[in-house]
Amino acid sequence: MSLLYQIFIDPFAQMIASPDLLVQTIWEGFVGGVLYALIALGFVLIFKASGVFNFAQGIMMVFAALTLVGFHEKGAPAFVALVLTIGVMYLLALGVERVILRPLVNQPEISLFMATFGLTYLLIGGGELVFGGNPKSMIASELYLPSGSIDLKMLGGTVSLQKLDIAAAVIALVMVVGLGLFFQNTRIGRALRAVADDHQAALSVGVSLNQIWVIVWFAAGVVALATGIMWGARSDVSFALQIVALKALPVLVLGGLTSIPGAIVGGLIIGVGEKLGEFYWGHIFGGGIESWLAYMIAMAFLLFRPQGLFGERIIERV
Amino acid sequence: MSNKKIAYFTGAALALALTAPAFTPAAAEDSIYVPLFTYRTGPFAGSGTPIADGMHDYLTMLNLRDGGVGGVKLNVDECETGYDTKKGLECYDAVKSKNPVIVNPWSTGITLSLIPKAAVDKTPILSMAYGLSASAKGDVFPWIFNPPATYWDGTSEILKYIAGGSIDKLKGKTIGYIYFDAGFGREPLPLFKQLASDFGFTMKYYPVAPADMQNQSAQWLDIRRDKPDFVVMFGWGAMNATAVKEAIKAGYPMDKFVSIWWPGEADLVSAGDAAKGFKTLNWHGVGADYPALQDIKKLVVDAGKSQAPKDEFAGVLYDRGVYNSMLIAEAIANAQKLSGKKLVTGEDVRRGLENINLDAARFKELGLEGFAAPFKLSCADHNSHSATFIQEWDGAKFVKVTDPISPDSADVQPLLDEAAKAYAEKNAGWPARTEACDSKS
Amino acid sequence: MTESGRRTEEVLLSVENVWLSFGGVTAIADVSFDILRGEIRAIIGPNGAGKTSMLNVINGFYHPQKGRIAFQGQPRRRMKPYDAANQGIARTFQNVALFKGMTTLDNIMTGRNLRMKRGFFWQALRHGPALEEEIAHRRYCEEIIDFLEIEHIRKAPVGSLPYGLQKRVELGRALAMEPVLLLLDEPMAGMNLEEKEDMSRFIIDVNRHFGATIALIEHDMGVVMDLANRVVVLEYGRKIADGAPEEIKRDQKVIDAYLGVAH
Amino acid sequence: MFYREAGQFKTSYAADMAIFPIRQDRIGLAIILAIAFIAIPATGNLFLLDTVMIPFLIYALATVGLNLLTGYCGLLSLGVGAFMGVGAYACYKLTTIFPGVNILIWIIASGFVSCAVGVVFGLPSLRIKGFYLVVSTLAAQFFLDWCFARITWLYNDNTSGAIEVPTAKLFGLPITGPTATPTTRYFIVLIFVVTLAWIASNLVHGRIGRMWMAVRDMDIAAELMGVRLLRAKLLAFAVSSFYAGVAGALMVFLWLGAAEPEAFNINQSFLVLFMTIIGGLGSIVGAFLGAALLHILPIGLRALPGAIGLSLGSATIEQLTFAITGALIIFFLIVEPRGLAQLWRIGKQKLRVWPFPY
Repeated sequence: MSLLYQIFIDPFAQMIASPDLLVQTIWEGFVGGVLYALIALGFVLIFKASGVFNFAQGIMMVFAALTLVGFHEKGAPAFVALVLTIGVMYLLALGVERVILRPLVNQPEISLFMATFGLTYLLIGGGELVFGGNPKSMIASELYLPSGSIDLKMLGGTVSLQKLDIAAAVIALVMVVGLGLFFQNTRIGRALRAVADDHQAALSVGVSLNQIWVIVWFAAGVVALATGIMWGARSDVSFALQIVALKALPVLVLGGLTSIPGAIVGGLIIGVGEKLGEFYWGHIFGGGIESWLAYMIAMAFLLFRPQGLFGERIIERV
Repeated sequence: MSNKKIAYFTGAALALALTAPAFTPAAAEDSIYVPLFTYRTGPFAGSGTPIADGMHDYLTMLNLRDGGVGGVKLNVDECETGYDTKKGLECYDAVKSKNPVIVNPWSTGITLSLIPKAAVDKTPILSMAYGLSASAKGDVFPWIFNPPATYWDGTSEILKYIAGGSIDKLKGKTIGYIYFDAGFGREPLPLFKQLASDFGFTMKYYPVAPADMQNQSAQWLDIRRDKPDFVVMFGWGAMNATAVKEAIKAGYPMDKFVSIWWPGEADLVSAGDAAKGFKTLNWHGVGADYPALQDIKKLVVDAGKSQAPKDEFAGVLYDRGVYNSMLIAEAIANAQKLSGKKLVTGEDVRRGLENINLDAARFKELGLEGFAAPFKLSCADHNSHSATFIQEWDGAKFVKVTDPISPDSADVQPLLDEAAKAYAEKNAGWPARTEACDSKS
Repeated sequence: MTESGRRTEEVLLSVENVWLSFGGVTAIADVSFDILRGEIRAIIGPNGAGKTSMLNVINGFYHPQKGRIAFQGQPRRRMKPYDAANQGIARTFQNVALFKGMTTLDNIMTGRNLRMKRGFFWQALRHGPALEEEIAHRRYCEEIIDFLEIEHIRKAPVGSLPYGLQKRVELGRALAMEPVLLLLDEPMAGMNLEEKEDMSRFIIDVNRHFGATIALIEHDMGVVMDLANRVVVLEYGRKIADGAPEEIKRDQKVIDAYLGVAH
Repeated sequence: MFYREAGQFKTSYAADMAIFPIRQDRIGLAIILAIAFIAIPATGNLFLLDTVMIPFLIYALATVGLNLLTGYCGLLSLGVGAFMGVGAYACYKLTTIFPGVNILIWIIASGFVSCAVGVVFGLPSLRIKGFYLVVSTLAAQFFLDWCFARITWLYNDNTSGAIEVPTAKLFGLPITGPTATPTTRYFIVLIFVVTLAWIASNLVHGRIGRMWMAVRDMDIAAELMGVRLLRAKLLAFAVSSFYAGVAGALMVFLWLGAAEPEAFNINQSFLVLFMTIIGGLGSIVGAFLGAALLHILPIGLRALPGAIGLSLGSATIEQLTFAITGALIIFFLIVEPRGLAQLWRIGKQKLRVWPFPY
């Protein structure tokens, strides 16, 4: 009985009792969600264009951030380092296209999936080899990222919004809009959507697959860099982040593997959902439920929409 | 095409075959083999690297300065565990054949796996202030040593500190405990429960799953809600830095935030001034103003024989590594005295450890005057339950702010005995101590 | 026209006033017809007439919103494909639906799935009863393989086989189920003349020797006229004609709707 | 050339359906078993037994299990690690509750426990397909991980939060715990693995295997041929989890000797999945090849610099190992996307027709 009370009444009582905390929780979840969404966005870009389930997206985030900090440590001014890192991500995209995609085109998707696991190992090993294993602090101030927080006196309490988190949200928004426009209004963007719909058809109208792949992997790399900077600034840049990046999977699946808005909406649902769950219900089960809640939420959604919220509907014909 | 495939395949097979002989490494005869289990990779490298450097550099210094210990070179050999139990066991099996005289697992998980093996393989295990608290009891765990203090000692010391003297002052207060949700972080839970009921304060638990080490906003929201009077932390690796940042975000007062002895400078620099007032336990000096550390600087670091970057030299965790190696060397020295042999075995070193007696004079001899409080081990007591002091982050470095605080043995000891008994019972056929005791005490 | 050996007057399957629609789109509208035990029944009609949907309804893959279906005299409500298979309804598919990763033999052996009764335990040991059973069914499948003249590709993975052969293997897989009613969805689509002749021969033999009642969808009117005892014609999901081939040939509606359009 | 089937005429279907129809294969298998049962223990090299062979066999077992699910039934799973954990914890509880009963029985029993859990988490597989299914198995992974850490009953409220292995005896010979010799433990693991691998290959060569492959290749057609999809998939989950469970129990009781929840974390699941895919989906031999490549190769790489007198920092070696392993994964996939097992087949085919190309 008391358990039922704890589960069904107490949390809501708390929400009403201290709305400021509720808002704070939702905000925290929102920001977390934005970052999940950004990782998921990288997944989607690549999956749309090359049908590759790119497991390495999480690592690309850490790798990009490490590279950035690494260059800075080696003495490059912040923005030079930024440019250099973007260059590295481009080279990475080129390499992936040459070494992995080209030889493996038209192979079973599971093999490509596996290849990205290989890429993950390669990036972890290589990254630590070059930049060392211990965590580095993100050069947030050098990149003119705001620090400190805005404390709003409201709802009989304070809600403090980290300026950094606000920046993260804004940047995420900009990237999504930017990518959206890019795919809607540029030749390459249209070509990419053509490829996404039908490889053969795209080839027949003279779209170069290889070129497209390089572009999407590069785009994914840049998204990864942005995510890495944001998350790196919130905690530190280390390969431990790769575990956080796994949270992008439920987001991705929830949104539907091929949908950019899906990635965003999914990210927000997961982010806010898991924070609320942990904060108001977690302690009932001894805390830490955040580690699996996201997956359970995603699974629950899938049971009703197996193709995800925005994924193309799967029609079974014979 | 597929002809090529076969070629590739046989090529790879050959590569495998080539590596085969590497499985059985030979042992050097004229030196004492001291393996160091370290981790400079993986999510915990941040904490592991400086410790590894400290351990490695001190022993290297001994080799360069005194030609080892008692005139015998130490064959120092690092094995990378990545803080992963399986890799740790792999390391253990790899070094076993080279008859190591001592093993430092540097992971509670690895320690737990090795504890049963130690007695069988006749290799003492030095888990310095980590591992199984109960293993402090030498009569049950003759082969395991965890000086100078157990996690339970540390916990009680933190509580005494925040209570401002004796724990009963905490009555009616609320203590938050944010911990790394693995063996290491769970170790103090029984003590907290016990003391909370004995002294009438409330505990709030905030476990941090290893997967969410760098994603703690939920825990800190809870802390904002529960408003505990103090927050105690058992964190490791990337968890510490993240916790400090989240604490700042959550506006939790730093001077009420006390940690066990594992955070290092690296965990706080990124937070900088905002982390002022953050406190941790410690039992040894920080910095390089000791003859021994000067020797390390001169002979090892400046000679480019160390992997430690300049800014990490002689930090908290680096010096802890040094302390750890100092114990190893001391144990070997004792072993040589007791056995009269130059090339000592694990058996001898076990006795050496039980006879460790580091008084102020001895520290001076070692060139570490005032580096740490004197302590001695015995056959019954493999820990010494030493007092540890509180150090505070001043925005750039840690500064000692209290005198050593002794553990609340009255409450800890019974739990310890109980736990040791329970362990022996659970592991059916746990051998009773047969090892002779030759310490004068 | 061929004189089918085993044709009887017993109604094997009856379809009465069946309606099927997806969302707004009506695939089958108020169609009724029956299939007699032992006959070869053709379902024809222009593309999108709802032929395949009709087969899917018959073997329970789709569930009609309205109407009754009775198989071997038992009326059925929503039935699962499994039950249909269990009652002896087998089929082949418009675009070959073989198990690409498996060999010809394994594909055909899958058809015996429902008739293999040995449980997990014996399967795990693969000795005694399980092995005997396996061999017994292997023997039956070998007969089918002989009959379809595909011995040479017995152990070949079907994915690599030419289209014509795949169609044959698929027929074999359906036959392995010893079907009472065999549904063939365009068995000759995309075949050249010889292949069509072979396939026609197989269909007739299946009907005669294996005694299976056959319902087939086919576009090649020549083939249909030769093989079928009776023909039902669908257009836009409605039945526009039903009867013996020569009646159908002469039926004005059909000529307009179908032949007219087709040629 | 020695590898010829010429002159080996099969006079019965039984012979033709044998799992190793070619005589040379049977001889080869005999030789491998001889090496495994006689040669390797004979070396008595502790490192070889403890660090190379025992883990390799245990991983191979888990990989065989996952291969039944992913390779044969086509269901992608990232929850193996957790199911291994279920096996381990179940075995621990059983041995501590009923210490009287022989541990080998409990190892098998714990397989069934994990089997039950596997079925529960297999249920969504009827609706959720392909990569989408990954998330439900990940849910299993993280949820179970959480249970191992949070439900203190599972580890008898140990202060250490870990499960320890008591010494158990078989005919007076210690088979678990510190006093059990590597050789003893190796033999026990070997017997488990050989038996279960044999059973697995029986399953996949019979009706059940065909049923699974049918579901994998075209589930709709399979359904229309009278395969009950949910049953087939759940059976696959059950068997696969059983194998994982036994592997997990073996891992803790005959290899690690103690374990924290971390031992069954997501990386474990990844590792086993890699082994499955690299080894080759839908091949039992592949499972062993994959496990060998991904477990033994890194050990070799780590030992290599020392062996050739190259002095590198332990960390550097570790990082190189990571990078090289990654590169090799990609390399092997490019050489043969269908995994090592496919290379194996091609190789045998070549031998069969040697010296002719076809």
